[in-house]
Amino acid sequence: MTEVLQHIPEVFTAKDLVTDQEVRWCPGCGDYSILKQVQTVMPNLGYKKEEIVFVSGIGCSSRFPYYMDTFGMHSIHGRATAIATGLKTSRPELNVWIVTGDGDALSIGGNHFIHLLRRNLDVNLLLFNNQIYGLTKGQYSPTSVEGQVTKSTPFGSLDHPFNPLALAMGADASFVARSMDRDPKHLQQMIERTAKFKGTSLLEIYQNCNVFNDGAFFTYTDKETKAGEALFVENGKPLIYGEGNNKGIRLNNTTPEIVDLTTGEFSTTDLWVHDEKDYLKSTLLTRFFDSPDLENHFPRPFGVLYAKERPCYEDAVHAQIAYAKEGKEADLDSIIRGRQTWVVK
Amino acid sequence: MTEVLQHIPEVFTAKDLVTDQEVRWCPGCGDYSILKQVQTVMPNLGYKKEEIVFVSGIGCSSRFPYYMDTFGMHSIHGRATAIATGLKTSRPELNVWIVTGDGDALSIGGNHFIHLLRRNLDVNLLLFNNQIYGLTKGQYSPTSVEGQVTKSTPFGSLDHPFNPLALAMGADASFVARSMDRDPKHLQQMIERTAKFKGTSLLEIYQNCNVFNDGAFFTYTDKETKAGEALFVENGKPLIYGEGNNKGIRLNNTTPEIVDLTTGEFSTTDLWVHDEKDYLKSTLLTRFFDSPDLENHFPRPFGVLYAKERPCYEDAVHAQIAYAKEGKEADLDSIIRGRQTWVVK
Amino acid sequence: MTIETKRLNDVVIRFAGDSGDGIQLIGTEFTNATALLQNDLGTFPDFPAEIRAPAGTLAGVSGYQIHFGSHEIHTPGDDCDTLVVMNAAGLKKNVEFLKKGGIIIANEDGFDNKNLRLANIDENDNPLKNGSLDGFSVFTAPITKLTREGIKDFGLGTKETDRSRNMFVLGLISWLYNRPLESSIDFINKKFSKDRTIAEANIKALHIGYSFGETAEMFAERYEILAAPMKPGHYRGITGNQAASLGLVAASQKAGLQLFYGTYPITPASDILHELARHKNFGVITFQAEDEIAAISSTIGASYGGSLGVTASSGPGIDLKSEAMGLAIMLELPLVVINVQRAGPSTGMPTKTEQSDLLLAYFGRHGEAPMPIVAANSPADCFDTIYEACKIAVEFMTPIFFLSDAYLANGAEPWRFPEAKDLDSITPQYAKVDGTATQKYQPYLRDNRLVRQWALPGIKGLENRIGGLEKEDITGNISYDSKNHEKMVRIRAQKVENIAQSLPDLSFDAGAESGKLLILGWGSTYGTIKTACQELKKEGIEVSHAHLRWLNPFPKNLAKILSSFDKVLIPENNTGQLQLLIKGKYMVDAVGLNKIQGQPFTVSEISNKVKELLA
Amino acid sequence: MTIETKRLNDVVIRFAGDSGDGIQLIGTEFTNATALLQNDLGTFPDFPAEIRAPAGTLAGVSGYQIHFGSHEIHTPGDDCDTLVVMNAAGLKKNVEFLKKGGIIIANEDGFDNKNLRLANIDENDNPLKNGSLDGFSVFTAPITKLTREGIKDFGLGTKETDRSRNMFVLGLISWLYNRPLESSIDFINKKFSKDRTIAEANIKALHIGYSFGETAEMFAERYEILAAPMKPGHYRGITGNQAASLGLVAASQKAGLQLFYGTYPITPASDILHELARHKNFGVITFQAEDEIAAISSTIGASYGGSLGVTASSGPGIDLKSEAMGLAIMLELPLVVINVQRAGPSTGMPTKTEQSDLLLAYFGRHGEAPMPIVAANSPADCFDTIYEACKIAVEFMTPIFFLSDAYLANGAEPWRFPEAKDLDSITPQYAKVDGTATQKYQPYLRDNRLVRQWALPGIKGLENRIGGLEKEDITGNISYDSKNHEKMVRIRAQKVENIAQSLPDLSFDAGAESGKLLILGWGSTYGTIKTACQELKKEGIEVSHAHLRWLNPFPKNLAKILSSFDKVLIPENNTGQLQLLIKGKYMVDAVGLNKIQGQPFTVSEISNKVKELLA
Ligand SMILES: Cc1ncc(C[n+]2csc(CCOP(=O)(O)OP(=O)(O)O)c2C)c(N)n1
Ligand SMILES: Cc1ncc(C[n+]2csc(CCOP(=O)(O)OP(=O)(O)O)c2C)c(N)n1
Ligand code: SF4
Ligand code: SF4
Ligand SMILES: [Mg+2]
Ligand SMILES: [Mg+2]
Repeated sequence: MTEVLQHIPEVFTAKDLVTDQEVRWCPGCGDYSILKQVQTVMPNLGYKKEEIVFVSGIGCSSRFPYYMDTFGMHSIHGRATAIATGLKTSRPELNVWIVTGDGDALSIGGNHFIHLLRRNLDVNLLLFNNQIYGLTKGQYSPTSVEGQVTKSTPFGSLDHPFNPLALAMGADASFVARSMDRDPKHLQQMIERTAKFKGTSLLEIYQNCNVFNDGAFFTYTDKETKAGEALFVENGKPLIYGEGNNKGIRLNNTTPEIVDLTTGEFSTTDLWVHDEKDYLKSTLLTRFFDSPDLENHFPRPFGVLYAKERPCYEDAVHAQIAYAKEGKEADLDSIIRGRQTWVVK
Repeated sequence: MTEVLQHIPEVFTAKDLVTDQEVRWCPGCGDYSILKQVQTVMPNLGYKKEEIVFVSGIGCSSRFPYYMDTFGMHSIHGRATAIATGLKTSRPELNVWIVTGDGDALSIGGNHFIHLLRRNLDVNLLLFNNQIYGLTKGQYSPTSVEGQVTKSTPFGSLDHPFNPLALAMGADASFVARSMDRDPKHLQQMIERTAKFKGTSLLEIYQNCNVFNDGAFFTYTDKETKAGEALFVENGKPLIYGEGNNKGIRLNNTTPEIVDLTTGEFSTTDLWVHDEKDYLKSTLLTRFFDSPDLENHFPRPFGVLYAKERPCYEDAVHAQIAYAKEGKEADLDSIIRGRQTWVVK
Repeated sequence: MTIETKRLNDVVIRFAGDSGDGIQLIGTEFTNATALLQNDLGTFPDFPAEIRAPAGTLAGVSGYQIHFGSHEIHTPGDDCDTLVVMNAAGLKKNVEFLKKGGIIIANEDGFDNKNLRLANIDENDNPLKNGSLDGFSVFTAPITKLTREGIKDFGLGTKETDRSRNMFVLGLISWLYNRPLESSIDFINKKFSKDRTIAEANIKALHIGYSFGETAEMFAERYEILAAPMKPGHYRGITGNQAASLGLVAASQKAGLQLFYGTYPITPASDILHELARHKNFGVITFQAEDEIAAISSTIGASYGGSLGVTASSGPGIDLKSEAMGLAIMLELPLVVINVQRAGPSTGMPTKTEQSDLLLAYFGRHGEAPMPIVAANSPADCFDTIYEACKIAVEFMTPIFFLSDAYLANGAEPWRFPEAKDLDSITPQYAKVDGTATQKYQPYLRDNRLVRQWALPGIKGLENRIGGLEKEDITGNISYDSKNHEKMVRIRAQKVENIAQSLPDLSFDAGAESGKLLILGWGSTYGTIKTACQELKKEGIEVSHAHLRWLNPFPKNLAKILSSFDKVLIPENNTGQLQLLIKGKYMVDAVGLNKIQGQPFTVSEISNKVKELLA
Repeated sequence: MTIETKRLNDVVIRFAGDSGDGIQLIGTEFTNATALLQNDLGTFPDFPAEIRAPAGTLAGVSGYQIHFGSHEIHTPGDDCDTLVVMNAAGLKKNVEFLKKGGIIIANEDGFDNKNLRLANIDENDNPLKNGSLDGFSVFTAPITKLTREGIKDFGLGTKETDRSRNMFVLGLISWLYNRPLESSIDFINKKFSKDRTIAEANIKALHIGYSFGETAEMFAERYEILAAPMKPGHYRGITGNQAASLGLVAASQKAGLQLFYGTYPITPASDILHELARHKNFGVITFQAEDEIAAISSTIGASYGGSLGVTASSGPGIDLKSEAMGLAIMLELPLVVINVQRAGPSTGMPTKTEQSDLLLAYFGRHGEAPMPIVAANSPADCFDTIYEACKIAVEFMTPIFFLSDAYLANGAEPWRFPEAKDLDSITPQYAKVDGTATQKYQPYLRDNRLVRQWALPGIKGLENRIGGLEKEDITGNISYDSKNHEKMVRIRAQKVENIAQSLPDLSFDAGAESGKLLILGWGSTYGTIKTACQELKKEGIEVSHAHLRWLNPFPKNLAKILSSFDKVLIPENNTGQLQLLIKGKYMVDAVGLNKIQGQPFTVSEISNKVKELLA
């Protein structure tokens, strides 16, 4: 098992990650960009190609593993999180990635999603959020906005959508971040942060489904509106956004307020300084979830909203096993024998 | 269907709610008190007995419906929330209660739990939290404390437990409250608030399983420790607790602090005043979840932590149906006929 | 050159091209026009895999086959007479389905170097040029260019312009087979009602396609297919999923019940959700749940509350519903479980057809948990069969399985639709309060068919508790009594058996009531078996055909029928599931004909097997 | 009065009392002492419903039956010779199981007015006094009072004191049947190692119970049962769930694999989790998942990573695992699925036994999804059978079903345990990197048994992607090709069939290889059928008995065996599930004997049926 294939290079490049399978997303789909950025970042993370495993559920997004020349499993709908939990628990040395969609993770897979976050295994969770069921051709998802007209809601959807990052915080996530398919640089940075964080790192990626939900995130990705609607947060930096960085956010006790930085009334020193490790403020940030149609709405935050390490489940499992092994020799005959035996001659 | 059984009284009393089934909980189980308080409060809520439905999953707690002489369904493990969703959506006029346990609601039923909260149907959700699987004889549950020794964790449990109310807040709950089996008066008040709130009202009840997890909540329920460990919150009132109300909690920007009210340095006017409708502060309250063994730990809050109404799913469903009915006559022949027909003679 | 019009008895046309080419639309509209001409017909849309492949590749090919004629048609046809292809990939993937000497109509612009490459064809090996199609009549035209040229005045972008190509093709083929354009024009007007320019451009493309046939001097003959002698009545075209949807609305209306449809999207069942969601004016509640477990659970909740509860899925989703089906069996509430079968196991081939969930329907729940099972045998039959399923569910207070499959769900045929007033009545078995009763209500008291009653919440005096634990006979109280358990297991089984008493005997679709060979079918093999029997008869071979709508319970007279034949052949799109049941239950050594290819049987596969057995 | 010691060949004793009375403990400890005396034995714990009823009520009665003797014992016995009851409810519920003339030992303090009332007995109708027990030898004693009196010096509270009553009873009955107290004393010392006072008090109670027998002048005789002539070897007592747990640890050790046990608690499977969780020093990972779906999914993840993946549940939980089993079938990874069957459907009777999930194991997944199935036939046999299941799973790269039931899981018997070194080897089918390979790794390349290889993540050169979509032969790439699908469906089925080649022929447990009547059994009916055959033989009635460990595939020689008998009888605790398969697959008109009462067969039920069939 330690033999080595000669023709595979020791260090790999993004190109080595490309498989021989045709990529089967619709032309123009945001998934292409995500694939590209993952392939770009992956060689720099310090893992060997053969240590990397991508596990996905079912959905357009979940096709992802077929296009990564690592180990991979395209499993069943909603269960990638649970499968990855078993894999990582039993093989903690592997570098495990989960690729999932808004339906896969938050609808059918909602339970495993929150339990994964609670247990905090050291895996990376890429949530491709396109606010629609792509693969089944366009029904609304648990992240679709209220009133959205889809195949299954011809009169508009009635469900109040999840705020995925807020849900994750409620489930005691240790790392939550958000990025978008159409900002390759930011996405790369976020993928890297996601990979390097020890614990379950959730990266929500706004992904355009140009066939069934085109433009769902254009407000945040389009040149004209991006500056005023997307708030890029960085640890230790004040919350600034807007055309020419003309706006900031300050905290009035527990109430966030948008302030104008051009009038002279407020300067950057008055602003809320992002602290990735402050659970409460991060929760507040995840709650910036206004519809951009609302008057005086808050911008949508992108970046690492929360990151605070805590013990990982698989480490505790193996520590307990190590402890048990120290305490008691693993003698198979002895447990087969048990407490009381007798001999028949 | 409108005939009336003569011997059933128009107005009912707690006694009318008792069924002919033997109550089969262990002697001393906290479930008895909860049953008692529910039966006590129920006649005052303004519902007819026959309009009330109790739906439960599986677990000791889920035996509840057998002991309430209303309509009831003892269903399958984890699905009471989903069953109630269908019932309430189709019959909005019914008064629907869900009875569930920490395993039933948060382990196998976690997904339906968060989706119910998100959709916000007008149902009442009583979560009997005993931090153990009672019915299956004592395995740890998703609310068991770390390190807990149970049948399935002889060396101590490794899972980081859920904070049920924080999870609910993350899922956009509109009402979260906490009470305990051993404070009948408070429990009655909370049941009443739960019942009267329009929307999914989650009441977590700390319930002692004296067989498999005896004393899990004694810190909060025992005379000696209760005052110093349980923080009873009321809307519009400052956060005060402790022997002789000697302690309070104030907010220093977003950071809560415990203050001593006996030194003269702080008075009740300095304290955090509970506002049920303030999402952020309520979130913060649900995060008072320290182990009582921790030094300088915060007390555990009881009462209505958050309550803010928002539209209910079933109302939206029926509004949409009403709207569709207005727009278009329901002519069965016309839809059978469809767009294009022809006649063969 | 004069163009002759040749009269044909029947024709099979297959359209193929990229998923982006609008092939399904050509197919559907050609079908509509054909239906209006009163031909009998059958269709078979053959989708690509569930996700879109890059345009032009083999994986992206979408197909649609229609079989129509001046006599009864029961299948979409085996091989086709005419193959219409939009690109090289479409040709490559479908030419195997073309009869010897058949017609190929090809968009020559779809065979440029790029398209050849995408179809994995060497640039120097263009099939339109390399002689490989010599056995066929090949007609090529630069359809893309002709369309661009023809509608350039509308000023549409290239993307929009090229989207109209399919209308050119529809026009051309309508000309070739003498179909009028009216219904297609109507359709275009409706579809693009918000953009007149696009509507007009499409209509123009339709017309130039039509004229192209007339003027291009390519075709020496046109074809005409007379109306089929069909039973008098009002007709429409319908797919299986549409028919099932309408059947549900109809049943709920006739039963006076609110329809609650709890589901989670999955191919090929989702279209029922899409259809029902449009009928909110009938008070229909469509609930898209968080998963299949919530879908069926919410539906059980609604059934408990007095709705007609219906839940639907396919393969993987049906697995997930099994635990809750067990609950419904214990609760004895009406519940219709729709399984639009697809090729398994696991994710399998989601868009392909298969009949491999029969034994799952029978046995896919722990414990002794029998459920009635019905299966539809044609797209239009989905209406009748699901209507019957609803009636039995409501009148026998039972969950019931309705089996369809991808082939029925997406296939279309003419439907002689009924009038609402002529539909069977459906009578809910409501519990009533007895004004003089001194006893409390007994939820598990039964009538002589063993059916208990529906006690709706809200009715005073009916308060009761039910659940999934074994219950005492009559009272419904929890019981761990050994003898009671056996009694209840037998009662639940007998209740399902009793349904057979209310069903008509199984009758023959072809052949005599006894003889050498019986073909026993179920589900979507119906049309193919029927056609095979007709063709065999023409050849002088007489076989009998009986087709099961009821799989559980089996018809009362099935044993007698089975014993009246020397041999029994059971064709199934699985490895022999009905066959096992027939052998096991009737000790009849039935022979299986099994095809597990995600494709329906062809007529010749059936008739060849018959000949082999009779040889 | 001298007390005579009478020698008996075998005895059946039943203990009954409230769940709080420690009945299971009396039973287990009496069993241990009996095992050490080298009697052969069988036990049957009969728990109350899953939840605790108020003390003293009928619903709260807990029972434990032990059958032991100086000859081979294969069942816990039908009716009992001696009934020991702690209270009125215990008597009322169990007196029907006492043989005519049998012994009753009753705690008279458990028949006071309160206890009578709780047992729904009229206060004036105390069965100990109303003559209703006249046909039995009744011995009563105020056990509660005697215990209180006897250990009052230890200063325990009433609750603690009364808890020692069971030790009094154990002492008394040990005296009556001449069992030494050593093992019980050992047990007490261990159990209460942290509280010497309680330990001493219990030991005292044990002794006074023993002495009470000696001195009370109640009993005219004591009984002695000699050691049974058993195969030489080392023995211990074991329950089915313990044996299964040890079998798993053993298999993982012999295979050199980490054991990953992913599960969710459920009666009666949970004890395997409890047992395995204690063996972390073997590197065993027990993962208590959030639900059964996560349980099996996480296990598949672990199997993928190279662990011996095992998941377990019962009825409702097995339903929930079905979708993921389909995935495991597609992935062709080793996976053991344990189903400790209980009485269904739905929640049913969770603590009661049944064999009603055989067809679920066969067909409970959508699509064509065959899985091998084995069933254990006795508590100790759970070890061998699950060991074999692990071996086949690993060596054939397949998910496999292991069927047990509540009766086996909780029942105990002596086990002649093996030495680790003598256990069969288990050889994982690892994929290796071929140093000279220029081709990439082909995940669905197979050996001649059709088995693919296990490609562990972490090994350079084996990178590959697998999933639930239909896969191309050899490469494992996604494929929608029709012919490929049929091929793969048949390969997956053939791989399961091929297992039969590596299995020994089915042999006979009794009788000749041909004849008038074969009893074909499976699972937990083994001991009862075997005993019935022995008893029939004594009566001069010769029948043959063959017992299936392998349900899928069936043994190679099964067809031949079946055809060698005039009649085949299949006794099952279900409505005839194996019977259907045997009829359907072999066209043998087997007769069923079916009992669906949550209780195992009695010997006489089997032998009466045999006599009926031979009459
Ligand atoms: C058990 C099960 N239920 C339903 C489906 C059908 N299905 C496949 S993907 C999908 C949802 C896809 O949405 P999402 O997860 O958002 O992924 P996307 O396609 O948008 O990337 C559904 C419902 C399935 N494959 N399995
Ligand atoms: C599908 C399924 N899985 C498992 C079980 C077994 N089971 C019954 S109740 C229960 C957990 C009970 O714990 P909780 O919900 O906390 O209720 P409690 O008994 O503590 O009130 C489990 C695992 C079941 N009945 N069904
Ligand atoms: S349907 Fe949407 S998400 Fe799926 S591949 Fe196409 S564009 Fe992407
Ligand atoms: S096991 Fe625990 S929760 Fe269950 S009835 Fe007994 S005390 Fe109550
Ligand atoms: Mg999506
Ligand atoms: Mg609990």
